[in-house]
Amino acid sequence: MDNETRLGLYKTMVLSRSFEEAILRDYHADKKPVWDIGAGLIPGEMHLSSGQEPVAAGMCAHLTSNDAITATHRPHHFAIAHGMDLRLLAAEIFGRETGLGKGRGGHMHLFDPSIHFSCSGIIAEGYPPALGIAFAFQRQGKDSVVVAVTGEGAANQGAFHESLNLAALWKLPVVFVIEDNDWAISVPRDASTSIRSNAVRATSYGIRGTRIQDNSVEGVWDAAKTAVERARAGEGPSLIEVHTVRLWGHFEGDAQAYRSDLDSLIDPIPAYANQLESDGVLSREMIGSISQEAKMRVEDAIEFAKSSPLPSATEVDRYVFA
Amino acid sequence: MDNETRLGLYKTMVLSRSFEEAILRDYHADKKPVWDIGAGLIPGEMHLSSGQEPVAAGMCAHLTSNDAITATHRPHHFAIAHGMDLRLLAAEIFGRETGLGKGRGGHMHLFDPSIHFSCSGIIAEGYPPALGIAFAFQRQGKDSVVVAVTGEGAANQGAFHESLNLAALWKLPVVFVIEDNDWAISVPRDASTSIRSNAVRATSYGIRGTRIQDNSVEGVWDAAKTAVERARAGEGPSLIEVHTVRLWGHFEGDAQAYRSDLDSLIDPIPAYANQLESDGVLSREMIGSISQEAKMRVEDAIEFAKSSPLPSATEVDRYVFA
Amino acid sequence: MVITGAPSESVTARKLTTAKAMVEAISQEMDRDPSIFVMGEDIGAYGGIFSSTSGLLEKFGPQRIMDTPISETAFMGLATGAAVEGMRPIVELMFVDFFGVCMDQIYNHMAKIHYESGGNVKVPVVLMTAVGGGYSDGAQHSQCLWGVFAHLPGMKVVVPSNPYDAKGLMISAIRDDNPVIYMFHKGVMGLPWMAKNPRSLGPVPEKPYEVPIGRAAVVRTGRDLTIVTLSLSVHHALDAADELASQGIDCEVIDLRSLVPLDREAVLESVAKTGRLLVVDEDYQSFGLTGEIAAVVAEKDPRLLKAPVSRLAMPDIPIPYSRTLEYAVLPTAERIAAAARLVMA
Amino acid sequence: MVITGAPSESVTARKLTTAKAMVEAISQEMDRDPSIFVMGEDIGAYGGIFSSTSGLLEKFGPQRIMDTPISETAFMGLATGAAVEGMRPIVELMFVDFFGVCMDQIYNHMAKIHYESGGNVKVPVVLMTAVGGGYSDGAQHSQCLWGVFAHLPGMKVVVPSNPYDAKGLMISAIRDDNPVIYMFHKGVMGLPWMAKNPRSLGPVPEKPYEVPIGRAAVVRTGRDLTIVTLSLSVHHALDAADELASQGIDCEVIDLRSLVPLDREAVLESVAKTGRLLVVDEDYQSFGLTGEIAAVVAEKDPRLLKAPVSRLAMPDIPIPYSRTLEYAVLPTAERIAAAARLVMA
Ligand SMILES: Cc1ncc(C[n+]2csc(CCOP(=O)(O)OP(=O)(O)O)c2C)c(N)n1
Ligand SMILES: Cc1ncc(C[n+]2csc(CCOP(=O)(O)OP(=O)(O)O)c2C)c(N)n1
Ligand SMILES: [Mg+2]
Ligand SMILES: [Mg+2]
Repeated sequence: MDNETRLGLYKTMVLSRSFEEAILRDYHADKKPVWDIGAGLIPGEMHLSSGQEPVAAGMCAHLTSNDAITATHRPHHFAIAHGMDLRLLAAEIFGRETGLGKGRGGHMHLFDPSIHFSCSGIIAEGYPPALGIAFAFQRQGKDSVVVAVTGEGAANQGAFHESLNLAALWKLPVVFVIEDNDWAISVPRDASTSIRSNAVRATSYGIRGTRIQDNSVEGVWDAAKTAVERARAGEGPSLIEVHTVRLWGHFEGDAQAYRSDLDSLIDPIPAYANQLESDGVLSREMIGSISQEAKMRVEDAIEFAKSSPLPSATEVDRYVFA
Repeated sequence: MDNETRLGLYKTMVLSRSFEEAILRDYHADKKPVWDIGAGLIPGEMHLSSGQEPVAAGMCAHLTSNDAITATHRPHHFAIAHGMDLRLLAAEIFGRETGLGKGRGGHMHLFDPSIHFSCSGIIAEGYPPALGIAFAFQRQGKDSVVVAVTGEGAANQGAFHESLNLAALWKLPVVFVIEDNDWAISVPRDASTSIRSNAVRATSYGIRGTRIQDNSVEGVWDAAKTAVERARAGEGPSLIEVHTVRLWGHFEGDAQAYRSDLDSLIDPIPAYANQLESDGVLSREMIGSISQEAKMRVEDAIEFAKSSPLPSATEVDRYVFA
Repeated sequence: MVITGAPSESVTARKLTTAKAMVEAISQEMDRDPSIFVMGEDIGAYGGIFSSTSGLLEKFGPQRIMDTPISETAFMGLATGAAVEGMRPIVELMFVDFFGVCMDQIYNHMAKIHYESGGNVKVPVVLMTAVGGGYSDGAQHSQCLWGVFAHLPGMKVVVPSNPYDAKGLMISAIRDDNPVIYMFHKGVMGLPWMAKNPRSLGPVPEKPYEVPIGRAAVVRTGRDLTIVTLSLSVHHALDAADELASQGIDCEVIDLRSLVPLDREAVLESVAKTGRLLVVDEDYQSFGLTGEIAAVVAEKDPRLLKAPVSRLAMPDIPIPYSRTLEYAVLPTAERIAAAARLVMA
Repeated sequence: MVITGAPSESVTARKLTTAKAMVEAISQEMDRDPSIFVMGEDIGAYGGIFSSTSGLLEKFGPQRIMDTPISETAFMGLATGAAVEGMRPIVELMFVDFFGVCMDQIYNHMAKIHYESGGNVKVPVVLMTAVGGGYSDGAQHSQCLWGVFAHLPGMKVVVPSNPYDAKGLMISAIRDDNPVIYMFHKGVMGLPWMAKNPRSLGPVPEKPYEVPIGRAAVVRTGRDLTIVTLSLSVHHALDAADELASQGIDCEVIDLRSLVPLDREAVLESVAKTGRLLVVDEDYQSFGLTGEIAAVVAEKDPRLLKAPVSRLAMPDIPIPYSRTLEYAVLPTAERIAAAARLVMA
């Protein structure tokens, strides 16, 4: 793996983290003194992906904007790694008319046709539409692929099973990705899943299953390379599970009283920085400047969002029907 | 396996077949000259199980009326093998007030609490209630088990996946049975299922999976013995797939134009009779008298049904709420 | 409001069953637009359990006419995803009764993506599905359920009652850029193996044509009483109207044809004339179509009504299997006529 | 019709939030009946995302308070099967919006088995679920959807608006031998992290008691206009009524509390008195509750109405995320007052 690629992975992760740190700040900024989920410039549920950046960065490094992503209720890292315009993303999160969905969607419902990106707040229900996107790519003679994401909790939902079977049966160009962050809200993996590795479940569909055990962005990158190449070559779907980490709460406001693993969490971004530093790919200065540049882009996007107009109440019934 | 058991299996299969032959006769008897699905003494869809008797006979030989069955839209063989009163069964099929459901259910909705039997016309949706029955048995300190049945087509429905995972996770006393009769209406197995054997799918849940390749009632009996014993002993669920045969149409009236395998079908009942005969367990005379006795019981049930009163139209709204 | 359901006999002599009219619509549109494909259970070699796709596999081959596994969630989602990427899927849910295994894909995804995306994504899916009872198929295979789909936003809902509308509404549905649920009653399909109303065979022009979505048809004009209904019940209502005419009661019968959008004007115009309203529905009574139609009048002007509104619908009970029971709750012509006489009394 | 939602302050001084009242009901019933258990996502250690089960795990342990995988179809079915075998499950669907992934188990099984079995099988399940919006949770997490459940037969549907009813209806639901859907609005729970109506904290007797299912409550008496509503909207209606009173409009406010059975008498009695009807609903407008209530009057006697019926409901659009848009469609007190003034005009 060349240095440029490694640097790219790092930058993607940093950008994603910077974005979420800014959202985190602004999400909580105006909910005090009595914290109210519906108040402030960013109301509603907020599921942040910090800790899971290696999955998105590693996967999306193999994609272009002609490839598609179907993401989850926790979509930012994939949106950013896949190249979503930060301004449009931020504006949607702030509920503005300039957002991707003109403020109608919100952070769980991001649709960006320019990069074939979508997500859904319903567990595992992003998988089935991925089949159709892949089907269309196939019929249109494109070599594009779809990366379909869920969490490990979602892998026990019926849609998971139906989607893997149909994708395998019709040899659709989909890479199914499971982000195993050990938790589905407060329910630990071993209270939801009867086996240790969801990669095993690939067997049920006659496809390849891989588990990356250590939240390593390079491990993801490797597995993704094979899976994406196979899908592009018409060899059908694969399944990749990544053991990753949810650094923060399930959603903002989650006190995480149920969680005993908080002391042992490893943040993958500084860890990767250390690795790249000791490999001579990154210097302290570069770490600073990458972070700086990310922050500038992020703040520009946040600024754009905040200064954008809110949707007009009189237009609330636009876009119900095309 | 002792002779008595083998004879028992044979008798169960014959009784089931006799019953369905009588239903077949009466179902079509008064739909002519213009065949109308809604007409006649038995209207509505009619899914017959002939050819699949080995699955039910082999499984139910290990059960008592304290054990439960959740069956499918094709339920007769399991109902009969599990000991359902033929009169109440027939009366329900004829839509009479004396039927199991007082004429309100019909042949896809047979509920017999005395033998913990139920079924459903929705594909794979008999699996989830099976979990609850097993759960209740477990919590009530009983050693009863549940046999939950679907077809191979149903094994691609989400409910299948969710149910197996939850049963495995909570170690519920369920034996999941898949009747692989090669067809889901007109869709052949290889057009619906991405792998050859659904027994493989047991791996996804860390449970035992077995496939019986040859519609052998004794093969089913063997596999069932282990699975039922394990479930009773608190060792959790198992999966058994049986490669069986649908001798007739998906439902009555199905012309089966899509089907090219009609010439090669093997009827398991005469085949087993031959085997038992050559093993000296059955004689020609016994074959005759077993068939005779079955027919008598069946005709008694049909007679009971036909002479029973229809439900009263004024009572149509009884039993909506308890 | 359009005072015609079908063209006059002189325009076209050719008669088709509703099923054949649907198939013809799909076939002609598929000829025109290669992005259309059809998907569902037993819609290939079998031709659809209720003949909604007969012959299409032979004509278009397995690349465009695809049998699916029994995985409704997966293939409903497949339809949505393919539509988002520019294709125009027609997907069959074999019986509407099965919506419960895939409803999330329908109402939370297919129906909402356009809005959530601020209009940036279109989802042109036709979801066709068989509805209705009358042949003892029991509580899980006899429902209409259009009230549920019409209650939830983002989907158009069309319900043809005859071959002419079946073709025209199918063509409109396919050309529509929105998800359209197309609900066909088994009893109007003209199937050779099910008792059928004579009007399930009717004149259908050969050329493609649209029947606009959202416009009711006055299928019989009358002075005394407005009967608002749809689907198979249209025929029962017309039969009842014939009988009532001989008893001096002159009924106007409105075939809604579409629930979303709902042609409220057509209802109001008719009730303004007759002053009496009977709503007939094979779907469950409460919290459904009959209530909505009553409300349309009550919120416009209750003084339009010379008599209380009457509702004849499937009562709120699971649909019983036994014919005696099922026909005690179905809105038959006799029960419609009886209800109409009560309104006039 | 019962002219009281809660007991007078003298009877009980103790105040609980709605969430705590629900938990107390469950806890007291679990003490009484060992066959009751609770199951759902994050209902154990987390105590329910909306605090509907707080503290139950600590009290009853993991054998009776069970977190499930995210497998709604499996565990809804588990509830049904366990109920059939004599247990009394309480199962939580975290948000009602998720019904689409498990609806078949609910409406084709839980709801129909009793009827299909000719009354031989009972299915005493309580299905509790959070509903409603107002905090920018978007189109997939803000719906009420009770119209769908009330439309489909075989399930009772209760919708408490305050702590007193929440406890009493929960106890009635648990003791009922039928499946009961218990829909609690997030905004009435009295959660510390969400803006709350002051009435989400209210007097609740300590002893177990039942509030009968199927009986509406007149929560404010008035002469001029009947406002029929339920759930959080009751509070908005009461707030609007206070404002309207100062403008000389005297509103009667009916809290339906239960949709199945529906207390039609309570509606008719009130409208017979006031002659004017405004129906307020946070569920989608068409083919739902507002239509049903209008129909109740229109089919009884439209001459009861001195003015057209008015409906104020969530319009038929997916629920928008942005607060500006969401509050343009929610039935707030201001919008209720405006609608009421229009009816009186
Ligand atoms: C069908 C459905 N059930 C439940 C939920 C509520 N819910 C939202 S996120 C979540 C946990 C998801 O866990 P996992 O799939 O592991 O993803 P993670 O949140 O860990 O990224 C749950 C239960 C939902 N959105 N959809
Ligand atoms: C959820 C659902 N989808 C579709 C159907 C229609 N249907 C009834 S039986 C059947 C085929 C079932 O095939 P299989 O599971 O193999 O059982 P078999 O009929 O072969 O016994 C189908 C598609 C249904 N009843 N339920
Ligand atoms: Mg997780
Ligand atoms: Mg089969």
